[in-house]
Amino acid sequence: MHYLWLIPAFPLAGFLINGLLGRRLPKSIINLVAVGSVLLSFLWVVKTLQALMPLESAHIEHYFTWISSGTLNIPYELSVDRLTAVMLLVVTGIGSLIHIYATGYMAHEDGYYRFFAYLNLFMFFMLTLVLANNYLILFVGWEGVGLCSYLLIGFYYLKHSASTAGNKAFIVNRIGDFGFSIAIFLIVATFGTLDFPKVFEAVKALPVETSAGMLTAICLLLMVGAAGKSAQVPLYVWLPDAMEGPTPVSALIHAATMVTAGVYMVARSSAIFLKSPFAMDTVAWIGLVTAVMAATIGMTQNDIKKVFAYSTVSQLGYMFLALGVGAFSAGIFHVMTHAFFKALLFLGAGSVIHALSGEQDLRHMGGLYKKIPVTFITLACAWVAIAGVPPFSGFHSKDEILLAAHHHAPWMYWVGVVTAGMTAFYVSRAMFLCFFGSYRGHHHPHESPASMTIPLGVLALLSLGGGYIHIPQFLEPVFPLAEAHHDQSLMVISVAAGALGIGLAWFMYLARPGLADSVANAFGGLYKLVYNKYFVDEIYQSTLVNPLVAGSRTVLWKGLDAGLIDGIVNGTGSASQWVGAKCRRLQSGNIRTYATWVVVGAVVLLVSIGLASGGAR
Amino acid sequence: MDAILFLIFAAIAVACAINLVVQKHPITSALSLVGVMGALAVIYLLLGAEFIAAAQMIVYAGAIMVLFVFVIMLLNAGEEKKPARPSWFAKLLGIPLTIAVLGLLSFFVQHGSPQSSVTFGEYTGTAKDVGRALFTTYLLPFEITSVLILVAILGAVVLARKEMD
Amino acid sequence: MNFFLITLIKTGIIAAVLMTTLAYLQWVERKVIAHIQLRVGPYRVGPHGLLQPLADVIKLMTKEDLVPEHVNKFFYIVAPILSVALALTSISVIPFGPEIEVFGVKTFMQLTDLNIGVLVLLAISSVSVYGVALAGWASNNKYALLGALRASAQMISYELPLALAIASPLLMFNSLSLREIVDAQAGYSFGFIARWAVFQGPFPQVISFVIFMIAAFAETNRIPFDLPEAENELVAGFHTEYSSMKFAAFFMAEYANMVTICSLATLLFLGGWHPPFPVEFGSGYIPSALFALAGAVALYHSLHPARPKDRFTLPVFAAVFFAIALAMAAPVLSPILVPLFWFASKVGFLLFLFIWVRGTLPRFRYDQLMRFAWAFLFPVSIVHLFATALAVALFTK
Amino acid sequence: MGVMGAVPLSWYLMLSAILFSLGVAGFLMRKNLITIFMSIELMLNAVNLSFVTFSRHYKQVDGQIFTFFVMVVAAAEAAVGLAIILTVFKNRSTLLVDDVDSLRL
Repeated sequence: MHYLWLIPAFPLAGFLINGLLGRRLPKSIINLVAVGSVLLSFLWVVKTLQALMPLESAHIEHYFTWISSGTLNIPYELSVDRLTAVMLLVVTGIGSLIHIYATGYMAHEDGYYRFFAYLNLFMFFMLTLVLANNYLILFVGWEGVGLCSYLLIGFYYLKHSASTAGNKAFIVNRIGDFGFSIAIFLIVATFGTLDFPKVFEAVKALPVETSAGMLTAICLLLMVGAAGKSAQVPLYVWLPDAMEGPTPVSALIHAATMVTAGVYMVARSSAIFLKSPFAMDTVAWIGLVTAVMAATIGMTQNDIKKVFAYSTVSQLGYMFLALGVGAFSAGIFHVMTHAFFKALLFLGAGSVIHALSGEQDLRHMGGLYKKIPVTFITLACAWVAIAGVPPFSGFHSKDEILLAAHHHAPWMYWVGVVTAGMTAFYVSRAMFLCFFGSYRGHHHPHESPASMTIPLGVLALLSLGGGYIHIPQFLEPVFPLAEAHHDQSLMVISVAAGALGIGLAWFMYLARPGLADSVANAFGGLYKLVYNKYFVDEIYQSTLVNPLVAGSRTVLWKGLDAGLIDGIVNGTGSASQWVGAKCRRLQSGNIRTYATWVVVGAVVLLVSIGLASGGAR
Repeated sequence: MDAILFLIFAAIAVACAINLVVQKHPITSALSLVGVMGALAVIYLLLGAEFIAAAQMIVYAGAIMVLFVFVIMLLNAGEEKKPARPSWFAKLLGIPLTIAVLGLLSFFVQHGSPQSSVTFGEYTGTAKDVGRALFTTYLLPFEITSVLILVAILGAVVLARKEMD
Repeated sequence: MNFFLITLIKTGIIAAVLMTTLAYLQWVERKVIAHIQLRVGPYRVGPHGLLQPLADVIKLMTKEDLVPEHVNKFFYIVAPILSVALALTSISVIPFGPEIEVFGVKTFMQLTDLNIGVLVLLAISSVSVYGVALAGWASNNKYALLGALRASAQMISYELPLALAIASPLLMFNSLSLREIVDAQAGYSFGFIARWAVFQGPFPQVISFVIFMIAAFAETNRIPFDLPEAENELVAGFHTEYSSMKFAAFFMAEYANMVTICSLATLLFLGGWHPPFPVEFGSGYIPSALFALAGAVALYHSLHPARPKDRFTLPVFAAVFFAIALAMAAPVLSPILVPLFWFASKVGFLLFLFIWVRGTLPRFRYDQLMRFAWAFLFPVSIVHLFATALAVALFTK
Repeated sequence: MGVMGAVPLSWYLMLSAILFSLGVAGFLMRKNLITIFMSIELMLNAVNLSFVTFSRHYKQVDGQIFTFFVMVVAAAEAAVGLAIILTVFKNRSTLLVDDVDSLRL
């Protein structure tokens, strides 16, 4: 027993304290509770992992039987294996950093305690999700983080755009969760259990040819869920809008942790996926498409957070590509490094926005590197990391993925390389527009407080050196390592792509300012298309949302509800009225009449008894 | 001897009961009911239920019926008058229903009753037996009845209070 | 048939004795009250008015028995009969002495020994309300009705403390048969303290005895609880409209009830016919000694020159007393008479108490009476009952 | 005492039946609230009689216990019922059930 349950318990306690009493507590206490709880769980994670190392096989703790119905028996179990360990460290570590950052960032917001209560609640659910030892508990965490993301996106619930963005995120996630839940049902139906070890054992035992169909179905449905949660085509639309939330939220939930839940889930289910090549290909395809699409969009956006949001989407696409080509460990590796530099990017962006007191548009920035040097330096680390400049973290993980892709199918590698170039381009673009050139804004920038810059520093170090925490070896007991033939040429090519992207950005936005616009004009139609995100939202609106709304209005509301259900209700009412009108004749109000009725009843009873007992012997 | 006693007191009981029904004046009915109860008490004695016999006298004749007599005196209820809207239904079915009940019951008694007979003094359910049964087997019902009584007292008090003002 | 014969004889004896007692009880009452009020009381009819009861009986019998116009005839006549009948019935279960042997026939000094005697007494006393209530109602007279309502309400109210007070000794002796109860009080603790209920451990029944006596006063509608007959507010209460024998019936009923209730008290609390101290200390000689003393006193007074009238009567009394003393001492009769004496003396003392109280205490107000019953006597008796039950449960094997 | 010594059980039951029917008769034919109430009590008594009879037949005390409970309930019932009757009389100054019919439509 290592009291795994304490890990999620700490944030839960924090949530309860802040949520229930926060209104009355002073900010210092709220900070203490919020940050302290997450730090505690981080420390507990570290301690537990030290105690458990080397974690060759999963360590499972059984607490109680949650559901026991017939043959289906769902225990409340938490488990830790190396995969979980990585996720735990990432979630709690980055989580605590971002909490610290948030204390500075949110300092002047109202609803302070509410914010941290939600944040702690999110941590609780995320940790439950990661620690779960069966699909149901994982699903609980899954839904929980969805809820928190909804709450936090809509944190500024007075802003209409914020609340609609929250709803959008929630509804789109519903679609994914729908698929996920059906997948769970199918798993129960096929394997009669939801515990990971049992399920995976059973899968290994299954003969491929007979059960391929069912397994593929399960995998695809799981992938639907993952696509919803991890913002993959076609369900990625909610993530960019989710940037309405406070920046720490974007960093924690929509960059570092929650959106990787899908990746984690698929990796966790690798045993099943490996049985279904078709599903694997689908995953890879989805990942690739998402990566390219989001990258292209990212190149044209002007809102700094939007840029990073699309970059997140495309990076997630990368991860799914990795999963799809069977390099699960590489995918998780990228999850970690991406968590580092993307969190850093967002926090940095947050710091910039903070410095410009709310300005998010790149066109109103520039030349900030001397005004807010710390932010600049830290962001620069993230930049090089994501652009895949060796030897920084992004380079390693991306390289792993691309290698695996090439080994799977060379053309995927090439697409990946192009995407890498685009990635480098848009990040550099954002950096140049933001920090170099002349200041185009009208606020008076000021450096952020230490509570914000210190986490930036830590994350900067991580994103620089994170690549040397070589996850694939570490994950070997979980995912058998694909034979790694390090092809120098491939590596060089990808690096070159990255360099090219940076260079292009430099040329377009620093060397020849104004060139960008002319390019945009040159490819007017294409630019419009990309700038408007391929009109995906509009297409969804017209093809899905409007028909649905109209249908509900006419058929469900007017037809079913008003017509049928109300009809039944009113019908019951009037029918009983009619019956009553007939029966009230009996209600003569005369006691002796009632008495007579009583005696009549008694006589009838006696007679029937007499008949029943057949004249009583 | 038993038979004679039984017949005497059964006759008294029936006579009093008939008197109860036919007499027009409530207090007469009340006292004939007391008579029924007295006769029944003696019959209980014949059946060897001495405690119940005493309880019959104390509770029924001594308490409940006194209450009735009080109320009758208090309301100074006189002879029955003709009601404004008599229940034709009851008038119509009263006698036939009564006869039906009597017939059915006697039918059951004739065919259904066990063929045993009672001789005085060969068995007595003494107060000890009753008490033992009451406080062991039937303890819970006993306690519940005590609660019932309490509630009844409250109800009576409330109603009477309302009646006062 | 033997059984019937004996019962018949017993009934005859008891009836005769009881009637005389009732008649003379009234004479005693008048005498005692008179002496309390420093009067002489009845003195004319016979020596010391000894024949007064006889005269009264004759008067009541010969008086015109009028039935008012407006009364409900049937109940008007039934009521007194009912009350006196019930009052006399209750005597039948009361034992006066131990088992005796007369002419080789062993029998109890008691009409019937029911093993639910106490319950029967309670039942009768609870039914005897009807006599009063009916009388009042049938008289069709507002004073009578009010008196009747008061009387019955009061009797019902005081029945609870009475019953609860009775329950305590029953708990101690765990029996309902009066005879067994008395037997349970035989003997002496430490050799000299009589094991009467009022003295007997584990829980001497003094309190319940007091409660019982108070309730008894109320039950019999005696002063200080005689509101039904509060002449200054309702003339004569429920028997306002009655005269001659019917009136006498109510009177007899009242006295009979007094006797019954006093004997009940004696049996339950004062050890029935058991002497207050053991025979070893010569309790057997007390009766004859007393009567001898009485005779001596009578003789002495007869020699007193200032009382010429008594010169003949008192010696007669003396002779009677001496005769009784001899009878008490006689070995044949003493086993019968001595217990009887003790029983009679205890009952007599209680009756004297009744009369005494009547001579001295004022009357309650009606609401006080009721509040006393419900708000004080009832709770006290319940608590006492619990205490007794606890003591019995703890100290008796 | 000889032939007449034993009384057949059915006699007691018959008596109970007769009393019950008389109660029913009063229940149906009398118009005075109090009398009707008393008829109900009569029926209760009849039932008690059969209870006691059967307890005698099975030589078990349970039937008497039931009778006891019936008495208790009857006492409670009488207390409340009579209070109700008093209130009814206060409000309508009549005891005739047929005239207490304001629930009539």
